[in-house]
Amino acid sequence: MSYLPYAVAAWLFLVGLYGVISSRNLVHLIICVGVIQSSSYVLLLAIGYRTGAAAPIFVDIPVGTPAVDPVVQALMLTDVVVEVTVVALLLALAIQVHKRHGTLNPDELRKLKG
Amino acid sequence: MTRRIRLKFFLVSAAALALCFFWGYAGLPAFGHGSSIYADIVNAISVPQRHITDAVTAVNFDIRGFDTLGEEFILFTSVLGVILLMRRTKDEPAGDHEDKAPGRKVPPVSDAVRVIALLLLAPTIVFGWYIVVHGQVTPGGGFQGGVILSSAPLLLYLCGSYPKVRGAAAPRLIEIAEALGAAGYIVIGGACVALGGMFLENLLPLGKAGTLTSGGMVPFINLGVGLEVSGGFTLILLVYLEELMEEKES
Amino acid sequence: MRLLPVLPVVVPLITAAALAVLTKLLPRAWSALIAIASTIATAAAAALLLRDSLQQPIVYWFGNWKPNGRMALGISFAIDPIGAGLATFAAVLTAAALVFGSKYFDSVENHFHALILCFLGAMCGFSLTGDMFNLFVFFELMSAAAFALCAYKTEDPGALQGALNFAVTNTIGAYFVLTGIGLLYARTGALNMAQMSEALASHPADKLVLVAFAFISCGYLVKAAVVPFHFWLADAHAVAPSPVCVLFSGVMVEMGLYAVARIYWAVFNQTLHADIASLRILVVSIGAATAVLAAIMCFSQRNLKRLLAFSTISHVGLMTIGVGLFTAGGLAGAAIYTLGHGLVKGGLFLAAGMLLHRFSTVDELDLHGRGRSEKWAGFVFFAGAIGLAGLPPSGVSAGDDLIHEAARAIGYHWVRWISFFAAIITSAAVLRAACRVFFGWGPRREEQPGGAPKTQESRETDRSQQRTPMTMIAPAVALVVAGMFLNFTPRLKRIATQSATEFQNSEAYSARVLRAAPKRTPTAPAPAPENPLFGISAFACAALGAACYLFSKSFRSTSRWITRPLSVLHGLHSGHVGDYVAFLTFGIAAFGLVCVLCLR
Amino acid sequence: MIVFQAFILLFVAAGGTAVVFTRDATSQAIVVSFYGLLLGIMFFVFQAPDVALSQIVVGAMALPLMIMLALARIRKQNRKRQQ
Repeated sequence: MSYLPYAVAAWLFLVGLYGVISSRNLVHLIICVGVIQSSSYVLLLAIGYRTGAAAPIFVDIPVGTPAVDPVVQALMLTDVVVEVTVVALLLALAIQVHKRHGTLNPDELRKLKG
Repeated sequence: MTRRIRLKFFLVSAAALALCFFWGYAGLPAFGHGSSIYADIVNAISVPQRHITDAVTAVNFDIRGFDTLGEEFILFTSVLGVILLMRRTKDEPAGDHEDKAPGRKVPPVSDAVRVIALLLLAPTIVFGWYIVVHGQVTPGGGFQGGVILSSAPLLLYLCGSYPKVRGAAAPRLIEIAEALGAAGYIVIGGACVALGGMFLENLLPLGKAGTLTSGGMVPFINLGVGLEVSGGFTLILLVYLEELMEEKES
Repeated sequence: MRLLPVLPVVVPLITAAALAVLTKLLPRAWSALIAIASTIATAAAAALLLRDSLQQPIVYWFGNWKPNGRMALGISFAIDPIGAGLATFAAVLTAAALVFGSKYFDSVENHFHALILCFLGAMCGFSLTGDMFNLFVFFELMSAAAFALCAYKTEDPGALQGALNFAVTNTIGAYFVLTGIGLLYARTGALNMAQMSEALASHPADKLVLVAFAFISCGYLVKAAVVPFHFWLADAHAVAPSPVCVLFSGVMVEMGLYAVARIYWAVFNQTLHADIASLRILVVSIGAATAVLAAIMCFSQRNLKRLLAFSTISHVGLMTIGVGLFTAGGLAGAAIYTLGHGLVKGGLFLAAGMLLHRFSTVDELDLHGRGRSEKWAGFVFFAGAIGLAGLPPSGVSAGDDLIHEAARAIGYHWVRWISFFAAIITSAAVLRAACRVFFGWGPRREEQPGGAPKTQESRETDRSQQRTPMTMIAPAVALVVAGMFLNFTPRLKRIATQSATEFQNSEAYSARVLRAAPKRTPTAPAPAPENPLFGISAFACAALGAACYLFSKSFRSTSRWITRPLSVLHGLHSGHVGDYVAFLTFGIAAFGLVCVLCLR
Repeated sequence: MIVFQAFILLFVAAGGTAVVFTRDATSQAIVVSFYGLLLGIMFFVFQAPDVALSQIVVGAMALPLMIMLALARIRKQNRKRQQ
């Protein structure tokens, strides 16, 4: 259990990369980029977790109680925003590529040969 | 290269990459036993020094507020990018809905969906603002509340037809709201300098921890961010909807 | 003083927000003027920062969260001359691009100006910040603006695919950077570069630190477009609007190199110092491979913008060699090379934009002999070719002198021949294109089967202007002339060498950021002697090569034997996003393995 | 608690693999929204409520919606192309 989260993070990264490499549809490729992003969530989460610690919300618990790492959670929040914005841009590009080329398959998009 | 060569080539380099991952992650402290002085300090000072009970919001909007400024402008830039990419260029017919499939009548919205959507509309907006405003007290904040608020026009779309959505959520107005939200963040930062502090320094009275007015300028930043995020996401969804929905309109 | 360090980032961003608000209310001319005014204000603020940081490097803590002895809590700007100089250069190039763009597009909206201003704000923040995660946030902001700007001409099918390749590869590179930052945070518990450096210095570098260094520098090298990661750049440049290409080639690509140098010297130097020799071999060999391969690809291109894009990759390879030498001379040489190359390449891209504006094509063979009426574009092309070869007064020659001196000092004598080869080939390619377009020399058809196929380039403006307006000629000529005579600026090399020495002093950097220690004036080594012979001979060979290629049929036929490898090379640049990501994975895995196995 | 954490981690890994291996884009949009929900639950279990809320709102609502709208758009363009 002590290294399972890191293994899951590495696995998600590699699976996402495989998805991007072997994709035949641009929308599928963009979602695989989202899976690669989720590997960074799992890694950051595992780095910030402390066993037996409470969430860093001191509304009902006194300030001194041991709590999880809030800095890592702030990084993950920025990460979520980055993911949504990048996927929104990539989807807009994919729609326009389909409008111009009529296909979403990277193998058929031979526009920029050479 | 052909697909097969690419997969073989990738599998070899992926194995090497997995080895790098193993080397990197093996050096990490065991799961749950990490230690960070940074985190302990932030957990210790977020309530006494800033009267903010949600330590994550304290980091996000005060201690590392400049990151969140960059993050908001990432969203602002990508909304501009989506609008720019999806704009109607010259060689496209303006209204391209006259070529919809002949004889296929678009089914009207069923009354059940319409009632539920209307019933849900008001609570969603109230809940969204609740999350935005309580950012520094309980989990949540400008970003999460903003996204919930951006789902309100969709409920309107569910229960009505598309022109109502365009009427209620005029893209032009939302674009101004979004830009004001983003600019607001910088204006607040500049105001801190005008008040004699560094950029984004929390100079306002901190109020009582756990109340809505606690945390000095953090509630104002939260409002700005909530305004921008709700405007931004509504614009993105409208841009996607707008192109799609000419058909349903007629 | 409490606001000046923030101005270069905040002024463009708030102007972009203002332009987005005034989208429909403002006539187009007004929004262009506002954007240019804001860019000039940013350039002035960055120049002021440069002047101040020359005396005493500035440290600025946001939110007044100063380090309380043990821990740096807030985000800091650690402004030193190289960072401030890069920000100033970015603002100057953006101003030139906006002046060129004002009449260039006919259907531009305020969104274009707002995006370019966000792009500028991100670049200024990227070059000034002293915080690891803040660097990543500005990297993402720069990328988001660049993706949209690259695909601005949505009616051109190539533009969208180029932008998609660009977006996917850079985004995956960014996730490697984030993984590296996660590893470093777990090990050091800090996000401030100076704090991390001191935490890492306490015990020797183990595998985690090496993998983190490999991931972060590879993520930024994807943006710097060095060999295994360079595929996206040619596609993105061939299709982006010309004013945007000026920014991509002139300064965005160099930001990736700046980030690698900043990260090594600010964070990893105190712990990786022992194995600097093997790191040097690794980075210099990557740079050399980039310079050589891209130069060959550059000579075999027909599309002018792709030709200039590959010449950018080649010159970035030379700058990577400069940075990879890990000495003050090398870094100073790379900095001056960035200025010289950015100015000359910016002028060349604007000239290509003029041709596109006038003849609605940038294909060398289509433009055969048609450029005679465009006197100014011809001047810019020839001056650019001279500048790329590195004739004595040009910035590129000053950079070359410093890099060769630094390389010779540590025994890398072969570096001189790599930059000689790259300078000749790229300059010959530009000369060949210029002679063919403006003088009509050389064959009308292309017999070389190995060459790149004809790529269709849609026009960026609808009405084909008979006369190129002055707002398009002036910035191009100004940039090229500035690049040509950069070496005349007083004490350029001495200032660069001194600020590079200071850049590389990690102990002083940590002391300055964490404990506000005053700057000790380091003794800068004597600047490198001038070596005009190198530049002149490079240009002479380039001119000879171009002339032979254009006139003697036998020269072209003798180069038949390289068509076999050349077509393989062109096959690799397939434009397929899956190939690019496969090469990206291979590059990062190889870099990581070499880092872990050879270092330590 | 540890057992639950281990389970949720394995579900996330399986979810990621499932998202990658569903080749058809429309069904993938559904799988990705479940995956977003799974990530949200994982954040909740690992004591990160702020991120859980934003992941649920984004990963389970905004992202799949954008993908579905993009796919509808592409289908519409396909129809227009066939006419």
